[in-house]
Amino acid sequence: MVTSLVTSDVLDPAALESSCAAAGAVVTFVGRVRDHDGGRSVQSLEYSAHPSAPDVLQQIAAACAAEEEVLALAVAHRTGSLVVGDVALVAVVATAHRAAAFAHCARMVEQVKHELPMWKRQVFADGSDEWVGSC
Amino acid sequence: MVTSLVTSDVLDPAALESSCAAAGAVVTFVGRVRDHDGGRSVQSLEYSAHPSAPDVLQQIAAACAAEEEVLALAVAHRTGSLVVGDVALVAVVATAHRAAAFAHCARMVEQVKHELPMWKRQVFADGSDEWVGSC
Amino acid sequence: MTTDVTVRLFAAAAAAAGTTELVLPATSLLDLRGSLAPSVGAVLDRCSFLVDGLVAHGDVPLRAGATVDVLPPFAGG
Amino acid sequence: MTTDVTVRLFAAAAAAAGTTELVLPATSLLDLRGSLAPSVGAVLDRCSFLVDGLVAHGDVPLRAGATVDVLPPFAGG
Repeated sequence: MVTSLVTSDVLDPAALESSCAAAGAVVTFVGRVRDHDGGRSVQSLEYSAHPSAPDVLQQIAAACAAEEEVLALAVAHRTGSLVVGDVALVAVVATAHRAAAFAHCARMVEQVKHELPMWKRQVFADGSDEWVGSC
Repeated sequence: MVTSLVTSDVLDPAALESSCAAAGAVVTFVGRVRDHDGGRSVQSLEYSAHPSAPDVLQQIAAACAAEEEVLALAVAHRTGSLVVGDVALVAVVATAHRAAAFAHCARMVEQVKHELPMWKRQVFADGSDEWVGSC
Repeated sequence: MTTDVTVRLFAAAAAAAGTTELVLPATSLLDLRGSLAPSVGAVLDRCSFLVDGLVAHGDVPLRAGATVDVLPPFAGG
Repeated sequence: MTTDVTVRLFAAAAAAAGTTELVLPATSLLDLRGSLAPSVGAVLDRCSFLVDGLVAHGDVPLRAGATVDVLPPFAGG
């Protein structure tokens, strides 16, 4: 089972984890909107995706799924307006043994961070905002 | 929030994950009963715990919680009779940033494997059984 | 003969330019970057570019009617 | 004067001995291990020991009435 999803709907980590359940070791990463960044208080944020984002995420998922140890995986990224505590990214990797699950899940999250054409605008408590990484 | 639990009740990964939700990065490990071990087909298994297991698990949890980056964690180990697919171990670590969450969760799982006084008896499809690691 | 290309701007690049799409004359990516610099500003130097959906490394010629995407640094997760 | 200690056996050690508890005379852990060897068998060499709840490293003297736990290799997770 391989799932990749770019969606403005609320992400459900438990459902994604369950989609990878038939295996020995399942490692799940959940990234939630933090209430601070670089010492500033974050109020809300907005993710916007390039039209190619679903394809890129699917390629990342397919590359991970092609690894010998990987039995199932799911990766999903939220878009649109999020508030503190909302789930932005979920990545799940199932393998027979635990070390591979940790390693592949961490690697897939890194790939999403670096390769997925997705942008994040943070709105701070003082009303100012910034596109993360762009200034 | 720090939770440690040795229980014969069914484990709920989603509930344990939610108990650590107020943070940037949450990594969850779920260990399920595999249908095979060393090439043999596993039918069921039984975990039995030494009476000190809850205390040992609490100490493992407390040591992890004392790490600077760790914001919340939960660790739970099932005991009693389990069948293939049942959740045996759940470990959740929340931190502000992802690398620490992966590292601490993986380390806590290793500690549980090596330090928790818990034993596993596997029953194979051919009716034979073995205490894992004892023969 | 027109040499216009369609430029799609995203995120910080769109915010800086005040628009998500422009049509500009350009025969190379370097040429186009020169035209974009005044409106897009500092973030342009941190952007990567897609020409007709493919990543462009360095300068490349642009055909008339090409679509160029201007991508600020990714910040998913 | 009695030198009996209480021995609690777990998992593979209990399965081999056919019981979870024994009372045996012993004045040291090494002494006790000699008494247990015939009934517990090969797994005894892979076991660790708690004496009154504390991990015993190597040989230790045993007080009368002590409780000794015989712990096969852990296999949680």
